[in-house]
Amino acid sequence: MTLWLATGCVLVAAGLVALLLHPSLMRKLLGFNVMGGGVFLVLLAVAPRAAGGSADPVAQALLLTGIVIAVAATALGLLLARRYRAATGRSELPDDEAAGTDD
Amino acid sequence: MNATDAIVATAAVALAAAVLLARDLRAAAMSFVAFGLLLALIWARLGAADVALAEAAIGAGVTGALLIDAAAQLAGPGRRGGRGPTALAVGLLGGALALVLAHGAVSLAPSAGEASRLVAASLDAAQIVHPVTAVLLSFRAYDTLLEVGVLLIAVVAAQAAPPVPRPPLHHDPVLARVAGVTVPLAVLVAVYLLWAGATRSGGAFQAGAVLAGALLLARFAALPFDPLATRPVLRRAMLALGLAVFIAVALGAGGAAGAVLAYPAAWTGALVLVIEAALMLSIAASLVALFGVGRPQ
Amino acid sequence: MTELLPLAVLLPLGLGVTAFVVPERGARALAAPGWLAVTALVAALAQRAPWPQRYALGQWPAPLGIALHADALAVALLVLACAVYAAVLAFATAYFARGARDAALFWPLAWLLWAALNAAVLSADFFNLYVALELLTFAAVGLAALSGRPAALAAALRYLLAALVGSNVFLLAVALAYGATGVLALEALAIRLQDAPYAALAIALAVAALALKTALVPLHFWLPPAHGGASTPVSALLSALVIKASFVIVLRLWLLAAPRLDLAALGQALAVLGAAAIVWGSVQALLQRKLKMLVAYSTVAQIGYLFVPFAWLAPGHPAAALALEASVLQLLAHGVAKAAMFLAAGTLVLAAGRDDLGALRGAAARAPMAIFAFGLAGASLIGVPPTAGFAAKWQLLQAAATSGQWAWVAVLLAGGLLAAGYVFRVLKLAFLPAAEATAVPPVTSTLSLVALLLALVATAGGLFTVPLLDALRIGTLAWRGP
Amino acid sequence: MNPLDAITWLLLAAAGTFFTAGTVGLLRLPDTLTRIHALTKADNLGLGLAAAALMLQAGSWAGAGEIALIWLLALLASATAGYLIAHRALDERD
Repeated sequence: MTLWLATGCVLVAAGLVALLLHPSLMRKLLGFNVMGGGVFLVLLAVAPRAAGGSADPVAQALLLTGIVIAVAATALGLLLARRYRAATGRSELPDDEAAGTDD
Repeated sequence: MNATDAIVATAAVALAAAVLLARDLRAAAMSFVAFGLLLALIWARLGAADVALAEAAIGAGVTGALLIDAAAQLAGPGRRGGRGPTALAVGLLGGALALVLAHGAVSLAPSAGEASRLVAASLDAAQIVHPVTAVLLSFRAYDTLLEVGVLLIAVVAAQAAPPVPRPPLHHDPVLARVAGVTVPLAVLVAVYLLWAGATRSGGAFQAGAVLAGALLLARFAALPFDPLATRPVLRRAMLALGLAVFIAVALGAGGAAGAVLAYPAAWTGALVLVIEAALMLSIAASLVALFGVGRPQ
Repeated sequence: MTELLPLAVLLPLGLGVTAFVVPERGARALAAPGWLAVTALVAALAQRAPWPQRYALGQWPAPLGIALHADALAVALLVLACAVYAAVLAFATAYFARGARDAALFWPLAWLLWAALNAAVLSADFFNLYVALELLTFAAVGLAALSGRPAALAAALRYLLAALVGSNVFLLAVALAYGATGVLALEALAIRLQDAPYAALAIALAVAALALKTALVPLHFWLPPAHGGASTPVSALLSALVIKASFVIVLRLWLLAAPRLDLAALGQALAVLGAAAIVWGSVQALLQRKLKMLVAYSTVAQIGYLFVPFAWLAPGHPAAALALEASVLQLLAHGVAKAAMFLAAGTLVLAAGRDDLGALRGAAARAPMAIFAFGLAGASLIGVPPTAGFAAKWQLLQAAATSGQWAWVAVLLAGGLLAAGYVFRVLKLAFLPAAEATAVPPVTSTLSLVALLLALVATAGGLFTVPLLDALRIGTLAWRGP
Repeated sequence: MNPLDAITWLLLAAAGTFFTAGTVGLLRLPDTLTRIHALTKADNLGLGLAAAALMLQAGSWAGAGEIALIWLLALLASATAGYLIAHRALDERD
């Protein structure tokens, strides 16, 4: 389990850094998904072990819910990003937050 | 820890690096599909068969397809990486977080696992054989209900902007022939996954993702099979069906059983199947809607 | 009849589904009866003292199942939502053109957002809180993107990405807590977390994620464009309610899940950030050139008042009860006042034809009711007696005095002065004569009237502080821990 | 090691060789069309060998049949994908 925990933590950190630092919208969403995978891995690795080698059913149910929410978030983010790109030609958000409010 | 686990874990980290550092977006998206499949393998190794199925169908499959589809449109000149000092600070912060987390998580005393012990002890009372299905649709059905709400909101929210025009899809005879075989097969697999969910791994979400794949393939191949090509009101009704049925059962059956989201014992199996079938249809319709693929011309 | 608890979530959820399926005409007609139904339900629930009331969904007792938990804090937010929705739904009926695309999306998203708010404040399960927060985030992002204009899309994307960071961090906290204790129900967690190493890490991660979703300085960067750039009814919902729900979850974790942990350092940090938010947000509000951005930065500042009480929110602290009351009063006062202010500001923008402070000249003559509403709401934000805002700030001053920490008093006074600065800046412009003859079509008086009624509620609210606190019996909310 | 296991190992090793060759081809070959060769031919053969190895270990005829079915579907998918990519590549070349 230690191995999976360590792997999960590395994925969380790597995904988080990409999500925060990358200017490109799509790369931010990729970072979100990698980070999410890491969180899921941590969750399953720390969850209690059920008898018979199968994983804890509660943790499995949580992960299933998390996976569906992640795909919904990714799809929504990509659609908004594509529409933003189509409208402005940009695939990154402007640096200046105030610039975001100019019509 | 054994050697196979170590190889899989290393590969997962390497693929994550490929996803995050790939030079072009399409390569990053393709790497993500591989990353998702590797995660599915990890879930299988950890004994989480349901999660492995969902990850393969939804995490790698649907998310991967969405990413590859968007990569072409979102590629841009774009700067790479962050701005010097910020990048360094965030990078250090990320590394520190990983260390603290890993240390914290490793030093967790293994818990008694009270919730999962209760699940095992209550399966008979819940009248559901498969523990994961019992958690999803009985013990923690409320989570699932709200999660279906999340999916519906994503579909509604996605309509907030005018659709992006896409290049028209061309009719392709080879694709149409292959799709003619695989689409019915995929529908069959979806129904099987739904049915299997009652007793073993599978369920509405995995089935819905497979069904969505079938619908999209049918649309790409311009097959005459497109249940979503109907009047807007009916299309919206199909998107909302899962949540509507879930709420109706939560209140209706709950009224009979004495509590919201409880099932009358004799009806549990049938009601769970009704909810799951409605969920499968709405999940498939939602995923197709989130793809934003129009009808071929 | 504790069935009222789940119904408070399922009813607006069902209304959202209905409003999504039927055409816009039907959804619009649903607004009044839908609001009445939800409000009747909340009113019935609010009568059901003694709190807290619990409900085990599916008859599975926690920690196997998920429990809903209605205490004074939750009921306060449920009631606030009813009040704000009354104004926002009425405003929206006049604001959105019939059959317009943004209107067709506003109705379902508004109901779904209401369901999400109620779900978030009623949940007593760590993972279920995560799902409820996602519901809230998605609805809020959809509403922020409603107009479909590039600026709104950019703001919605920035909001979504920030919220997703928060979601993942929150889920990480859930994972650590579940691994340490094997349960997810908050009260069961509270018992087991005290022996768990790194329990404080799980709580701290969750609080950090929620601080991001509540836009506490320095994690506020996403808020001004999202709140300032949205359609006016949406701005009101986002600023008055959405950030309050994530704040209520902070309090919920603090009081229900972590009463036995020593979180004094974390509490101090939140309070200091709160003080920073008051100063930074107010100064930024003074520097804005657009009215709705000014109001959005004022929200950044007012969020600070929610967090300052954490300086004293520790078990056994003499000022703890006062601090809790201050937080809850501020929650209610800012909710009503900020909704009124955004509705007034949106009306003023419509009347001026563009969102620019310079265009406000002459507004007092053009839209006197809206300016009056803006002024009244502003008085509550500044903390002028007898407004609800005054009651909240007075409670906060008392907490500071009780603990003998006078530095906080200076921050509170500075915050009041700065708020007076940005409110009077707007009023001064409005009373100047109009620079040029504007050819903007007159705005329907319904909009101003709704804003004014809500502003009057904010103003009069302070007069009912004592009965309100009695009704809420916040003192009994305090710790059941050692 | 019994003979069945030995054959399984042999098949897996062969599968690994073909996958490696296919991947090297994908990375090294000059254009889309030749890369598709590497993928569809070498990888399909590799997958077939791996499937055969697993079928030996399946323990039941039904299990072996399922693996065979999966291999057939993968073949169909990769052949179609190869065709579509080639088509697109030719379109772009024009």
